[in-house]
Amino acid sequence: MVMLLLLSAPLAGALFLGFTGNRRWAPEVNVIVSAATFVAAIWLTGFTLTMGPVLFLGQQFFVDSFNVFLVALTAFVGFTTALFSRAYMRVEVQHARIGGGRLRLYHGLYQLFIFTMLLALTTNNLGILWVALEGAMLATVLLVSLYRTPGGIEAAWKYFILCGVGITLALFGTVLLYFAASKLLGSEGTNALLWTRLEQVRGQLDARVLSLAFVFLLVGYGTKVGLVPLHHWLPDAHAEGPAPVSAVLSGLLLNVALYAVVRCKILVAGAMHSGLAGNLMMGFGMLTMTLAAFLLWRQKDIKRLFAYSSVEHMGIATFAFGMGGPVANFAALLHMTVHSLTKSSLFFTAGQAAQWAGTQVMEKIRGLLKLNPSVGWALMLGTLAILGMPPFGVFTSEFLIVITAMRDHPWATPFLLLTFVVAFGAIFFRVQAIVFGETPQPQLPRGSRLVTVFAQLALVLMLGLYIPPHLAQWYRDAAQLIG
Amino acid sequence: MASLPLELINTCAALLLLLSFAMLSQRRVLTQVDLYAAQGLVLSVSIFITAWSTHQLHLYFSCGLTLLLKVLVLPLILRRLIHRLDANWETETLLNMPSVLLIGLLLVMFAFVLAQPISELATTLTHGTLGIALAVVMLAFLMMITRRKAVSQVVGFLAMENGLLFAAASTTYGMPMAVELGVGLDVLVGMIILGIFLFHIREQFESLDLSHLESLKED
Amino acid sequence: MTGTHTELLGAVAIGGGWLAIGVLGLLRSHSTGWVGRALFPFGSLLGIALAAVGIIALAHGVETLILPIGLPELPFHLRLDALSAVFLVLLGATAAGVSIFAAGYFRPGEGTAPGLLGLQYHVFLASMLFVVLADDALSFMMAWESMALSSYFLVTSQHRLPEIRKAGYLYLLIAHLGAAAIVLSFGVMQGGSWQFTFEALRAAQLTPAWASMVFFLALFGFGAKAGIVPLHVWLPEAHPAAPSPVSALMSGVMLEIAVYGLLRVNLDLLQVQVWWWGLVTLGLGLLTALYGVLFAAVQTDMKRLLAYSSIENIGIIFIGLGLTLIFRSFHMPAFAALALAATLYHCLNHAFAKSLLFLGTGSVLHATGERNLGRLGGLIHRMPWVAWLALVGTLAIAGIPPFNGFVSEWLLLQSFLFTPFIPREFVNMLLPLGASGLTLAAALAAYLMVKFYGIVFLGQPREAKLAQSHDCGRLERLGLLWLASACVLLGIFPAQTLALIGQVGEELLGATTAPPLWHGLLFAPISPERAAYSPALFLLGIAVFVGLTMLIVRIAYHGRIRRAAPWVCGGFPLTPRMQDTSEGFSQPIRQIFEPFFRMRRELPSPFDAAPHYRVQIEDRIWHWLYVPVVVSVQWIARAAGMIQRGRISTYLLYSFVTLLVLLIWVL
Amino acid sequence: MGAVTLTAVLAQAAATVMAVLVAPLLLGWVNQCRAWLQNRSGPGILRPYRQIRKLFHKDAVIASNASPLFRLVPYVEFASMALAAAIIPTLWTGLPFAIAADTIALVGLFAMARLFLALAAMDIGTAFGSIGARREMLIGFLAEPALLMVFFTTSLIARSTSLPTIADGFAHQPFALFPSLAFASVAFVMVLLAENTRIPVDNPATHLELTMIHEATVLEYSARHLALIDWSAALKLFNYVCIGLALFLPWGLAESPANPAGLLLAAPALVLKLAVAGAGLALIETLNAKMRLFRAPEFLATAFLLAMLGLLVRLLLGS
Repeated sequence: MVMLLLLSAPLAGALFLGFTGNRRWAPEVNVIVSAATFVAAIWLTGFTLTMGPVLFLGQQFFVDSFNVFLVALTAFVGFTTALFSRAYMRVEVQHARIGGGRLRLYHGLYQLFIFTMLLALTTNNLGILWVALEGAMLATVLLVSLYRTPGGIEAAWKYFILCGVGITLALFGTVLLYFAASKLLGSEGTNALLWTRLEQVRGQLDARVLSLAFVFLLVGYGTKVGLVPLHHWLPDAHAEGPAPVSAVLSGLLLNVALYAVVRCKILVAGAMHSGLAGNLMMGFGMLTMTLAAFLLWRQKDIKRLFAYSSVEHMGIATFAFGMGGPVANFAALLHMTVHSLTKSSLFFTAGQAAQWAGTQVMEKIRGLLKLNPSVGWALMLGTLAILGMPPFGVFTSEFLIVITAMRDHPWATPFLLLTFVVAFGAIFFRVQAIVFGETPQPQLPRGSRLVTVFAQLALVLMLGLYIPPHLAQWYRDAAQLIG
Repeated sequence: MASLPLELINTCAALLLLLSFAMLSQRRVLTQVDLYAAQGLVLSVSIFITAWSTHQLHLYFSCGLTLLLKVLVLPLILRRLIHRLDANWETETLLNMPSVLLIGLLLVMFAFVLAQPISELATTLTHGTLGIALAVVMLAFLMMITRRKAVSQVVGFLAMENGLLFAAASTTYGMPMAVELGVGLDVLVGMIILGIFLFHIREQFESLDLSHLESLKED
Repeated sequence: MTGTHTELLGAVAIGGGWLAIGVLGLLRSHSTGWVGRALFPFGSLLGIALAAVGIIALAHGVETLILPIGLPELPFHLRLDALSAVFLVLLGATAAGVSIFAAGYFRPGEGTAPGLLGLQYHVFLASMLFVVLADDALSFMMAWESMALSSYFLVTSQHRLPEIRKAGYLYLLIAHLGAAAIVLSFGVMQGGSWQFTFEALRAAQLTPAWASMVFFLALFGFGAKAGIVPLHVWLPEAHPAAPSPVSALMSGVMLEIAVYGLLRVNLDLLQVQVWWWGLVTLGLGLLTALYGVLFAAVQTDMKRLLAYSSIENIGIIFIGLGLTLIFRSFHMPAFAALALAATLYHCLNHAFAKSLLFLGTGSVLHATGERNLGRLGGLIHRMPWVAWLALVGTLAIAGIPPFNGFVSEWLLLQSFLFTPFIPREFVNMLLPLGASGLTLAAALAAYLMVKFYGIVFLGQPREAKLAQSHDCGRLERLGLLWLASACVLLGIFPAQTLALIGQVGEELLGATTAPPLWHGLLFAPISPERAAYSPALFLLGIAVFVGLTMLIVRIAYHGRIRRAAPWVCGGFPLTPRMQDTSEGFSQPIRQIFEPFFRMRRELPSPFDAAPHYRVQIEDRIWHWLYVPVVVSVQWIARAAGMIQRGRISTYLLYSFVTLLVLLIWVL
Repeated sequence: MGAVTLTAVLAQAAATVMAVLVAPLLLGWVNQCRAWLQNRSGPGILRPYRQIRKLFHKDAVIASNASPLFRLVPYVEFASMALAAAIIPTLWTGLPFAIAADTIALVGLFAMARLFLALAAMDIGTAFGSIGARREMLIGFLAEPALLMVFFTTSLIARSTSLPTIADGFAHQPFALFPSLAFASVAFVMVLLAENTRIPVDNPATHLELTMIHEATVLEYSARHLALIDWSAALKLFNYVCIGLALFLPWGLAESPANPAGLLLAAPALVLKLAVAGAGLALIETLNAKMRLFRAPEFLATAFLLAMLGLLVRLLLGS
C-alpha cells in the first residue's frame, strides 16, 4: 500500500505534469507531488522501523536496512530540489532560456526521474533494477540538453552513448547473473532474479560466471557512478544541465548507481570466496579519487568543479565499499548520505550564484558575500563541509575511512590523504575567491530562497556530531549485510 | 530433442556473426540499417526455433517482440531519419578497414575463449552460442568506437542490444517476461530519443559528424 | 573516573557559555554596542572564571567525563588533568584580557558584521577550550579543526583585500595538511586496538619504529600549526591579517595549544620513548628560533615583526620540549621535570607578553591607521598608556629580568647545564651548541625588541598625522593592564607559579622541581647552592638603588633642568627624516646574516636627483619548498587532463579497453 | 654562600658602597696607565671623580621632546650596575644578596642596562642616538652569548651558577689547572673590552660620528644624568674586572667578613689584582688600534668561539 503510494505519486505526477507542466501553477504542483512522495517515504521508513525488512507485492518490492534510508534520502533531496527549482526555473523562463514547452518537459521528466530512482531502490528484481536505471538515464538525458545549447546537446549525446553502452554491458552482466542463478532457482517464473532469493543462495552460485558477470556489471553501472576512466560523461552532463538537474544527478543518480554496484558486489563476494570484487572496487575507487582530485585544479566552470568533486567522493565511497568490513561500510553509507545532502545543496547555491552572475565561469563570479550574504555563507559552509572539515559529517565518514584503510590497507592511506589535501587546495582556492572579495554588481535583496540549503547543511552538521540511533542501526545492519 | 533445431540455431549464430562483420565493414549507413534488420530477423528466427524446440511460451512472445521491434519498427525509424537527414554516406572510419576487421577477428577469438568455460556449465542445448553472442556485442562496440557519424553509432548501439538478446535466449531461454518488456520499452524509447537528438545535433552543427561534438574537454 | 566533576563541568559550562555568547551576538549582529560593550566583557569574565577553574584543577586530581554526542561507538570523552589545567589557565587568563580589550576595540563598519565576528571569536575560544579537554581522537580532531576554521574566518574578516584572502587560503591549507598528519598519527598510535579514546592510545603497545612514525606525524601536524620552520610560511601572513585581538589570540594562545597537542602526544599518550626524538625536536626548535628572530629583525611591518617573533618563541618552546624528551628518554625525571617546567613557563610568558604586544599594536593601528614602522614614532607622548604597558611586554619578550620572559630562559639554561650528565657521548655535547644557539636567539630578541619599541613609540613622529593620534579607550587599557600585570606577576613570583606548574611534571614524569624557599622569595628549583634567582630581591634591589640615587641627587644637587632643542651639528632644525629607519636599524643583521635572506635591493645612483632606496626581503624556504610543490601539482593536473580531450570515440575506447582488461584479469 | 645574618647584610652593604665609590678610581688608573704608555703625563687617576663632580654641579639640559623614560634611564643604569656590584664578590664570597641573581641573571642584568640605554638613545630621535642604539645592541647580542659560554664553563667546573659559589670553589679548593679556563679567560677579556667600549672595539675618548658606539647613545645627556651614566660606566668596568678576578684569579678571597685575617689578606690582594688588571687593560688598548665597526662581529665571534672551545675542552677532557 505505502509502496504503491510511494511509486505511484511521482509516476502520476509525471503523467500529469507531462501535460500541464507549463502552467503557472505547475512548479507548485511539482513541489506538492514531491512532498507527497517524501511523506510516503517517511511513512515507509516508519513502517520498516516497526516491521523490520519487508517484502511487498509478491516479493517484487522489498525494503531492508540498506535501501530504506536511501529511499528516504532520495525522496528528501527530490523534495528540496523541487522547492529550489520552483524559483530557479521561473527565473530561467523569465530569462527566456527555456520556453513553456520545455518547462513542461522538465517537470514531467523530473517526476519520472524520481520515480525511476525510487523504483531502482525498492525493486527486488535485478532486471527491474536495470530497467529502472536505464529509464533514469532516458529521463535525465533530455533534462541535460534542456537548454538546447551546443554544449547541452554535446553533453547529452555523450551522456547517452557512454551510459547507454555501459548500461547495455550491465544488462549482459545481469543475463550472466540470471544464467548462473537459474541453474539453482530454475528459470521458470521470475524469481531467479529476485535479490532476496539470490542473496539466500549466493553461496552456491558459480564463481566463474559471477566473476564475469561482475566485470560487466561493474563497468556498466560504474559508468553511471562515474568511475575513472568511465566518468567522462559526468562533468559535461553536470555542467550543461540546469542546476536542479545537476543536483539530482549528483545527489541521487550516482548514489543509486553505486547502490546497484554494491548489491551486485554482495552476491559476487558471497559467491566467490576471494576478494576479487572488493579489490576491483578499491582499485577503481583509488584511481577515481586521485585522478579527480588532480583534475579539480584545471576547472574553470563552477558546476564542472563540483561535478569532479562528486566523482572524487564517489571514488572514496567505492573504495570504502571495496574495503568492506563493518566500519568501512558504515563509513561508506554515511558518506553516501552526507555527500548527497551536501552536494545537492552546493549545486543549489552554485546554480544560484551562476544565475545571478549570468555565467558559470568562476573568474567572472566574485564577491558573493557582498552580493547576498546568505548565499555566500551557504556556498562557503557547503564547500567546507564537502571538503571534510569538522564538525560536518563528511569529516566523520572520511575519518572512519582513513583509519580503516590504515588498518587494512596501509598503502592506501597516503593516497587518501593526498586526495583530500589536493582536492581541498583546488576547490577552496576557487570558492574562496568566489565568496569573498569585491563585486561590481549591486547588493541583492537579503531575502534568500535557500532555506532548504541551510536545512541540508544543518543535517550534515548534525550527522557530524550525532547520528540518530535508528540511522546508526540501519547503517550497522546494512554494513553487516554488505559484509 | 532432435539435433536439427540445434544445427539451425548454430547456423543462425554463424549468420549473426557474419552480419556483425558485414556491419563493421560497411560504409554506407542505409546498408548498415538493412544489415541490422537482417540481424534482427535471424535473431527472431533463432528465438523462434528455440521456443518451438523447448516449448517455452514466453519465448514465442519475445520472438514476436524482437520481430516487431528490431525488424520492423527500429529499422523503419532509422531509414526515415536517414532520409530526412540525408546522412546516407559514411566518411572514412577512424581506423582503416582491414585493421578494424583484424581487431574484430581477435575480439571474436577472445570472446570464444571467454565464453568457453561458461557455456560448459549451461544446461541449455544452445549453450555453445554464448561465445558468438559475446562476440556480436564486442563487434558492435568496436563499430561504435570506429565510426565518425552519429547515426552509425546508433546502429552499433542497437546491434549490441541484439547480441545481448541472443545471449539471453541462447543461455537461459530468455529473460523473465517483465525484464524483456522493460528492455524492449527502453530500447524503443531510447531509439526515439536518439532520433530527437540526431535532429538537435543536425540543427546545431549542420552535420552529423561527431567531430563537432568535441568542445567540452579538459584543456 | 576519579574525583568529582566540578572543575571539568565548570570548564565545559564556560565553553558552552562562550558558544552561547557567540550565538547571542547574532541577535543584533550589526550593533557594536550590544556585541562589543555587552557581550565581550561577559566573555572576559568567563575567561577569568576559566583561569580560576584551571588553578583549582591543578590542585585536585584527574577528572573525566563522557558527553552523549559523537559517533555511536565513540562518544566525546573529556578529561581534565594537570597539563590541560595549565593550558586552561593560559587560555582563560589571556582570553580575559583580550576579550575586554576587544570589547573596546571593535568599531562599526569594519569588514564582517560585529555579531558574526563575535560568533567566530567565541567559537574560536570554545574550540580551543575543547581541544585542551578532549580525551579521544575524534573529539580532539573536531575541536582542532573547528579552531582552525573559526580562526580562518577571523583572519579573513577583511576579505576585501586580496593579500588577506591569500593569507587565509595558505593558512587553512597548511592547517588542513597538518590535521591530516595528526589524524594519521592517531591512526598509527592506536596500535591495533582500534580504540580511539586516549586511554586506549595510552595502553597501546608500539614498536619503536611505529612510535617514531607517530612522533614524526605528530611533529608535522602540530608543528604546522605551531609554525616551526619550514612549515611557518602561513604564520607571518595570517597573524597580521587578522584584527589585532584575534592576532593576539592566535599568536598568544593557538600556537601554545599546538604545543599542548605535542606535549599530550609525546609525554602522555606515547609510552615508548626513543632518545633521538628529543634531539630532532631540539634541533628544529633551534632552527625555528634563530630563523624567526632573524626574519623578525628585518621586518618593516610591526605585526609581521611580532608574528616572526612568535615563531622565535615557539622555537624556544620546542627547545625546551626537546630537552624534556631527551632527559625523559635517559630516565632523568628530575631534569626532565625542570625542562618541562621551563617549557610550560615559556608558553605562559609568550601567551601574555605576545598578546599584550599585539593588542598594543592594535591600539596603535586604530590611533594612526599605520602598520608600517617607517611611518610611526614618538607615540609615547601621544599614547602614554599603550606605550608604557607595551614596554612591559617588550621587556618580557626581550627576556629582561625581573620580567617573566627571563624566568623561562633562565630555567631553560639551567636545564641545559644538566645535559653533560646524559650518559651518552655527543648527546652530552648539547650544552655548547644548544645553549649557545638559545642565548644567541635571546640576545637577538633584545635587539629586535629595541627596534620595535624604539621605532614605534620613541623618537619623533615620522608622519605629520601621528600628531592627531589618541590614546586607547578605557576598556582597552583594562585589557592591556591585565596582561601586563600578568607578565609582571609571572616575573616576580616564579616560585609560586612553578609550584603550580610542577603538578604537570608530577603527573607526567613522576618528578617535580624543588619546593620554593623563604616563602617563595627565593627561586631555586634545584638547590640554592646550585642556582638561585630571586626576582623579588632583584626588583627590590633595583628599586632601592634607584630610590637612593634619586634621593641623594635631589638632596645634594638641585640644579635646574632646562628644556632645549637637541643639538644636530649645526643650525638646521632636527627633522624626523634624520632618525634611523627600520630598514636602517636592521642593516647590521642583514649584513651579518646575509645568507639567510633572499634580498632584492634598489640602490640609488650617486647622481640621483630624488634618491630612492628599497630593500625587499623574502623567505628562501618559500622558493625552495613550496613553489616546486605547487608547480608539480599543476603539472600532474595537466597530465591528467590529457586523457579527456572531448572525443567520444576515445571515451568509448576507454570503456572498451577497461572491459577487456578486466575480462582478461578475471579469466 | 653565607648565612643571612644582620652583620652579613651590613657587610654586604658596605662592600657594595665601597665598590661604587672605588669604581671611578679604576677607570682613572686605566686612563693614567694609557697616558703613561703613550708618553703622556696624563690627567691623574682622580680625574673621573672631578669629572663626575663637575657634571653634578651643572644645570641639566634636556631635549624638548624627551620622554620620562629618557630621564629615568640614568638612574636605572646606575642602579643596575650597583646591584651587579652587590652580587659580585670583591673581598669575600659570603654575599647574602648574591642569591638575588646568579651568573645568568647577571648577564640579564647587564642586558637590561644596555636595553634601557639604547631605548633612551632612541628617545630623542636624533641620527646619532639611533645609530648608537643600533650599534650598542649589535655589540650586545654578539657579546652576550660569549659571556654566557664563559660562565657556563666555570659553572660546569664549580657545579653551580652562583658567582660567589664559583669563586668560593676556585679560591678554596686545592689548586688545579683547568685548560678550559684559559680559553674562557681569553674570551672573557675580549668580551670585557667590547662591553666596556674599550679599544679595539670602541674608543671611549672619541666623538667621531662614524666610529663611536657608546658615546653616541649618551650624546643627549648632560649634567647629573651624564654624571650618573659615566659613573655607571666606570662601575660597569669595575664589575667586569671583578668578575674576571673572581673567576680566574680568585686567590685571596675571604669566605666572609667575619674573620679579619681573611680580609687583611683579601684587601691588598684585591688592590694588587685591580692594579695589574688595569695596567693590562691599558696595555691592550695601547697595543691595538680601533677596528672598523664591522670588524667587531668577527672580534666577538672569535671570543664566542674561544668560550665554546673552553666548554668543549671541559666536556671532552673533563678538565
